[in-house]
Amino acid sequence: MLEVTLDKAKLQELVKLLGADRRLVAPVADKQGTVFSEITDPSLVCLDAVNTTLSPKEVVFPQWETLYTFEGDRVTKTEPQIEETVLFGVRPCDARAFELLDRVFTWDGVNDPYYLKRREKTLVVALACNVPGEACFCSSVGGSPAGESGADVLGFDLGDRLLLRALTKRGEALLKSASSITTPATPEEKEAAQKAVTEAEKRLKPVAVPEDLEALKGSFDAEIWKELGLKCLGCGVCAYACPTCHCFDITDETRKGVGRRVRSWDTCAFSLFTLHGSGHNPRTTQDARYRQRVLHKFLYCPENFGEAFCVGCGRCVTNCPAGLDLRAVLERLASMAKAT
Amino acid sequence: MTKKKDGKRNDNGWEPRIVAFLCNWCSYAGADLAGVSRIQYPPNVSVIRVPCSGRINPLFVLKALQSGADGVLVSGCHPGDCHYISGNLYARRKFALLKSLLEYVGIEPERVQFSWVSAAEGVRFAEILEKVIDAVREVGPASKMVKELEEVT
Amino acid sequence: MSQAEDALRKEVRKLFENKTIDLFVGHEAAGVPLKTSACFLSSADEVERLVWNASCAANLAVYLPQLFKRPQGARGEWNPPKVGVVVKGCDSRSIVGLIKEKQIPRDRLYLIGVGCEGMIDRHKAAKALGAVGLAEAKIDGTSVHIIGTDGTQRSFESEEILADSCRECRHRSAVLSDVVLSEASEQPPESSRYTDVSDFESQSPDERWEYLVSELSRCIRCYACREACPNCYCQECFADETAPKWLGVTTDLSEVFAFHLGRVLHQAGRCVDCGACVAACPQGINLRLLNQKVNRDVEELFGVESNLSLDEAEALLSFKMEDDQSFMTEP
Amino acid sequence: MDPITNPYVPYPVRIDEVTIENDERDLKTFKLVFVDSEHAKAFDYIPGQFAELSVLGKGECPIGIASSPTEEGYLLFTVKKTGVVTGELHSLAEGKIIGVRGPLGKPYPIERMKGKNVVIVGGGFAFTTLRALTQYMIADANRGDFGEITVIYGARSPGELLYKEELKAWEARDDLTTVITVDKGDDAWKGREGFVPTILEEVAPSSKDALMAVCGPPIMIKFTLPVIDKLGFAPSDTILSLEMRMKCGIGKCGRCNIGSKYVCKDGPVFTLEELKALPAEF
Repeated sequence: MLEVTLDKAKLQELVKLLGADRRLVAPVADKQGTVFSEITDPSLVCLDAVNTTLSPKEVVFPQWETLYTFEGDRVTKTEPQIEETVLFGVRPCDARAFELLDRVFTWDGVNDPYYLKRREKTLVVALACNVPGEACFCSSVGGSPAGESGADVLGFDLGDRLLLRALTKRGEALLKSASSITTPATPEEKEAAQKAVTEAEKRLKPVAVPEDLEALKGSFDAEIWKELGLKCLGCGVCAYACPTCHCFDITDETRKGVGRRVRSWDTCAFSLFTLHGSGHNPRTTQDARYRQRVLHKFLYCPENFGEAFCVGCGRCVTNCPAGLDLRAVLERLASMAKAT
Repeated sequence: MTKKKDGKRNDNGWEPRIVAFLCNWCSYAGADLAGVSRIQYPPNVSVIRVPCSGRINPLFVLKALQSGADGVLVSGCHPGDCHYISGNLYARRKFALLKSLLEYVGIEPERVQFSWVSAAEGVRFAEILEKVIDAVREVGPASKMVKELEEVT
Repeated sequence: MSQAEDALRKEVRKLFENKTIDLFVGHEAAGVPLKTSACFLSSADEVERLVWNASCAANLAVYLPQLFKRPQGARGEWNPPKVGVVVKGCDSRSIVGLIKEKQIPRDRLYLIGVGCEGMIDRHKAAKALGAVGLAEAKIDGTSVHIIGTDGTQRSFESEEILADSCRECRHRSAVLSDVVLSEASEQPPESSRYTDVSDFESQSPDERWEYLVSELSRCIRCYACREACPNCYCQECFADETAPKWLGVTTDLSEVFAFHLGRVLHQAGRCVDCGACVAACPQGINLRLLNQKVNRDVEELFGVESNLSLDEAEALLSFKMEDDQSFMTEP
Repeated sequence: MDPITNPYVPYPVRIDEVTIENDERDLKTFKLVFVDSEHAKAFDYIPGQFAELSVLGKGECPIGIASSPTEEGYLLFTVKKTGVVTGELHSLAEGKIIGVRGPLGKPYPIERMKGKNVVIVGGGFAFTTLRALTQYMIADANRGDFGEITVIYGARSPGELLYKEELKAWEARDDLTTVITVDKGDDAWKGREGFVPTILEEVAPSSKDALMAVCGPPIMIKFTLPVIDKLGFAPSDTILSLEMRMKCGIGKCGRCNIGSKYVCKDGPVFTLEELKALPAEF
């Protein structure tokens, strides 16, 4: 695959070229860290941070979107307007999350037209990490600071230069469109990229993740959930910041017979998530709800998709207002599994 | 939450839409009296009758603003006259905070107003309502809290 | 280990040994630097988990009501546990509120008052490192030393990176306690209070609106502010109700404003400015600007500072005949 | 985007007939007719499946399909008034247009039932998809595919029995055994009295070459399972249908997830064997 090098001084030019005929979404500095944001001014791009506060899943699975509008009893519009987008500066963990989300939104051959349309129209330019973030553990859940899954282009930060590797045909076309400001990568540069990755991998603290699914099943009634349920406040921070959490709600909004049906993020941590119309709630306690989130990711998803739905970005750890640490929970579950 | 695109609301023919929450015992009766006494008051008000001004949840007012009301008038019995002894006195504290908070966040103070109107004060009701409508007309169509839904084609 | 931490552990050990308490709620280290987590101890053997330092920002009152709910499936008589809690000024005020609102029983609580010198806002510390993450931190009394994931080092006096609410706090010591281990050494001057609100008020209405738009447009409706707040214990929040449906679920600005205005109005006369909502917000929204406005109004208009004592009625559960009504419209 | 290609868009259907089913008047059966015949063709279902009934402006609710595909030209849904959407549905008159999204979920294992005896046990208003199954099996074209059919159905009182006309018709037939019971009868009631599990034990249908389909309120299920076991029905031959809060109905939104199953797409029909392998979160 095509590999080119860019002088970092020309980063803004690159960003401008990539965004020439597309919407450009990239990390920018915000009040509290960095966030993915639609930009027109390339000088705002901020590639320094490892993890943005929220994941870029918003680009393919927005916090809310209109499924369709209606008037009276008639559905009036169902086609979402979705622009061609380049998502620049995504970390490999977040890019990998797209690949996992793809599986849900095409599961059993039932395609989600809204997600898929956004996904199709989004080119992902990822950037490998040289320094892990404060709660990163990607390599413990099957990822890597230079993972290629889910991205079209993967970049490596070589100090004064960026090495850009095309991973897909679309990525290659994208790089070709910027050929005026890049040069073919030299073997030395490729080696330097590899070295940076090896260094980054070394700096990641490994987390023991429970892999014995049968043993994990056995943890369902364990005391650990009670303890964690007491601590968990039942907010949606972890799920909303998580690049792979994808549960949603569908609600109607209407005024004088005209309205829209929207879908919006939702989370199993909310007590009303599973409340039946009859008043019955299968998950009445926060223990059960916290357990659901962890087991959905680390037991049910592996059973259904062969992989845990966690990419190790650590956002749930850094953002949790209750100070819950998923890494510690996984370590404990893994050691419980070993003990049985 | 941009300014209304609807031309009708911005041209000279625009008339404010007011939601009035009136307590059953005093202000609603006052409005009624204004009606039966043939005291003219502007027609651009939707009256919502509530059992007592103490029943007014600040969310009622917020919801009215979200739903496109240009102004909201809340009215109850004068202090001391509450049918339930003190509903309006508890309410007065809530109203003071709501009024102050809305102004603080930058919403025009003309939009949300509170008054006391007794069952015998038909004239007073008409005057207050007129004053509210004039004030809202002065500040123009609401935009800040209004929830916009997609245009349906 | 600090003296205060040592004293706390000793006290808790004693309470367990004397069978004064069945359960203790305190703070323990969390997975990331400058962050702690509530912990629930059930025996003297566990007291070593307790920490006490300038990162114990959580308002522990939020964790208490759940401990006094009859467990599902409990048959016959059920005795609520005796619960010990370590309390700062703000925790104790929230507990006063919860007792008054009958969410927790005073006679099943044992409160250990510890003087607070103000809690660190971890975002302020992290910000000093620029874009890199926070790898390590050491707190030694009031001095804080942090190391970034790239090795960058910075040192602060905790004063420099205090949470905004702590900067203005006038009640750093517990207002309700069964034992006092320490009192706060000093408190910010009266003149420091409500400075943010006053500054904000000096702007024009449109400037104020635009600022709040820029803040609230970042809201993702995760409800961390609500869940971290000890006052928000409603079984079903107005934001979740479907009949009537007060709010839609989107991040449409109108909905976000209505949610946050509704939220702070619901806190009126109850909020103790503990800063839990601000600390919980992943987006760093300046929620306190709204809460403090209502707090100041409550104080100025009704002469009540929320939840300082068990005897005083909450501002919105009481009235005076001569309450201000200068805001009312006259013909 | 049309409903045939977009799984979130409902088919428009007209309310053709509304039947009040019970004395409490909180159960109504809606007879729905597709506005577009193409949609009727696309809505190809088997008993046991459900659909999202959609009232634009109010929302959607998942309801089991009470009609059988052998009853051509319409769909039947029996809806209990519980919340916002069902409340609105109950207020709608004949002629109104609503939406139907589906068919969704896995049906009863009809193929497995063929050539076997089938025992149907239902309680209260959960009888809806069992009605569909029964109607399907006793349809002229299908009756020969199945062995003996036994239907045991109970409700709290005579007034709470669903589908009173069909029940009469079934009782009159000699190619199926229909046993109707109520917890407590009234003066006019001449039929059986007793709880469903008790009656099931009395009737004691043979488990040899037989499958059992059970649907009812949790309390009935709780007391029926031991009887089923006693009668010798294997968990793999005992079929239940779950209720769960749902939104999307197509295995995306995560709401009805229990263990590694999604009730909307892996159910609502499960064998008892499958349910036993799931965490008890339903």
